[in-house]
Amino acid sequence: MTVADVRLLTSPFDPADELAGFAASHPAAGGIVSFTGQVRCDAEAGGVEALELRHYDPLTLPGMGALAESVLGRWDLEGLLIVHRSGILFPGDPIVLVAAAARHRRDAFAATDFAMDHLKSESWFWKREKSGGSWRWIEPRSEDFEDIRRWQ
Amino acid sequence: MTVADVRLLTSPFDPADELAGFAASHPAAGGIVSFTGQVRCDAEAGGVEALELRHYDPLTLPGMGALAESVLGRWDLEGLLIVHRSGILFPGDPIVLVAAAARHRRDAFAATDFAMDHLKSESWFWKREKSGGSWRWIEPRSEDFEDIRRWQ
Amino acid sequence: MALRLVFLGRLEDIAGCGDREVPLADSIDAVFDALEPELAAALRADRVKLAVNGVLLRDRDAPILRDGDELAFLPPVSGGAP
Amino acid sequence: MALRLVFLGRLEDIAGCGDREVPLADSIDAVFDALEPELAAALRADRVKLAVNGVLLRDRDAPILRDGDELAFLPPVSGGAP
Repeated sequence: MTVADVRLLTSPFDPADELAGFAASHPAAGGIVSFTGQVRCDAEAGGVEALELRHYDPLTLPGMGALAESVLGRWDLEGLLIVHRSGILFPGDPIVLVAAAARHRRDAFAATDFAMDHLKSESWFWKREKSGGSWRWIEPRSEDFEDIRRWQ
Repeated sequence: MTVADVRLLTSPFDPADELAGFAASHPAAGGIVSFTGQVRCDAEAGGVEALELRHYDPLTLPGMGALAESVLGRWDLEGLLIVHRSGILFPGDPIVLVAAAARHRRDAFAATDFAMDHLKSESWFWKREKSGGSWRWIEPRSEDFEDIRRWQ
Repeated sequence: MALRLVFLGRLEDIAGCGDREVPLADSIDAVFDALEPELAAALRADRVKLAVNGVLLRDRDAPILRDGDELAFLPPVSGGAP
Repeated sequence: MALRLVFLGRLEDIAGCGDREVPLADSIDAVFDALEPELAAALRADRVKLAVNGVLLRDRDAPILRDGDELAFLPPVSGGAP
């Protein structure tokens, strides 16, 4: 039975290290799909100086675990990794890493895509951004709801 | 203008290292999707002892370059990486790495998925497997043609 | 005899703090009535969900409140990933 | 005055080698006629494509052959990735 590795981290992590370990743990998987989300650093992003993700302990990690279970129930995977940051992040910092290992690559693609859509729109994180020295809370985007509607 | 990094390698490579470098090169991308294909090592794979990929110099790398151009023309990407092995590979060895960096994750997912489907079914590689001490050539699978039909 | 209120996301700015102790009240409406009107209105908003001791309630009707309960007010999530 | 034939994939097993020099011939059919019948039949198969000097031909009709040309016979690809 495939067991997911689901972690909520309050300090920086290295997606390359995590992926190397994940690939090594799943030698029977022919394919591994990953998504890495990182804090953008560019002028167009409106000069975001920092980003803060807040979570609520009693709900956030359990919710990520429930999402992982639903992904494992839906696709035939050899392994599933979900790592998400909380706390203050700076441009270039990794925010999230999802990776799915499967015998067949279609399963790995769909599982990663589904997990990201649901992490983004349904997991218990609140985000605020700092620019020009002041913080402001980010409201949900309508695209996020459209993204998950694809799976319903 | 986004330029793709396309390489045909005849010796082993480390997908984690490649991905770390790729992510660092594209700080304006919010999301990076990757696919890593590796030689399976498990009993169910029929005890494959080794795998050999042959290519044809005048066509294989130019064909991968043309595929990369078509991917860049189709999605809005910050970066695209395609690395493919040729030669003899052993269980656990990475075969292929495709990674797409984009501002919006839907673009990165679709570009990686499309590139893999086309690499698999249209790029100039011939594969043979060694099991029980003898080599046999692998014929194309009908699923590969179904995979690319999705994009037409 | 107290309740702990937890304010997530932008509710923290309205409350002026991430959490606060308030006296035990009979009902959630009694809790709201004892707060500043602006904060009470923000907490009553349709899109704000309530979790009691880490259990998400499906709607707002009448959780039974006990001494030491933690009431978390959860505005719509804004996600982390790009 | 010679041509170089390159046999990819399983065609190598049938040819017994990855490449071979043959005398320059007028046409692709004349090249085939000078080969062992089993190999000629395998090369003539519909799904085998031909590239002359690294340029893939759309069909088999009459490439003009010159001294030193490289003719590569390409069976259907079997891909690398899982």
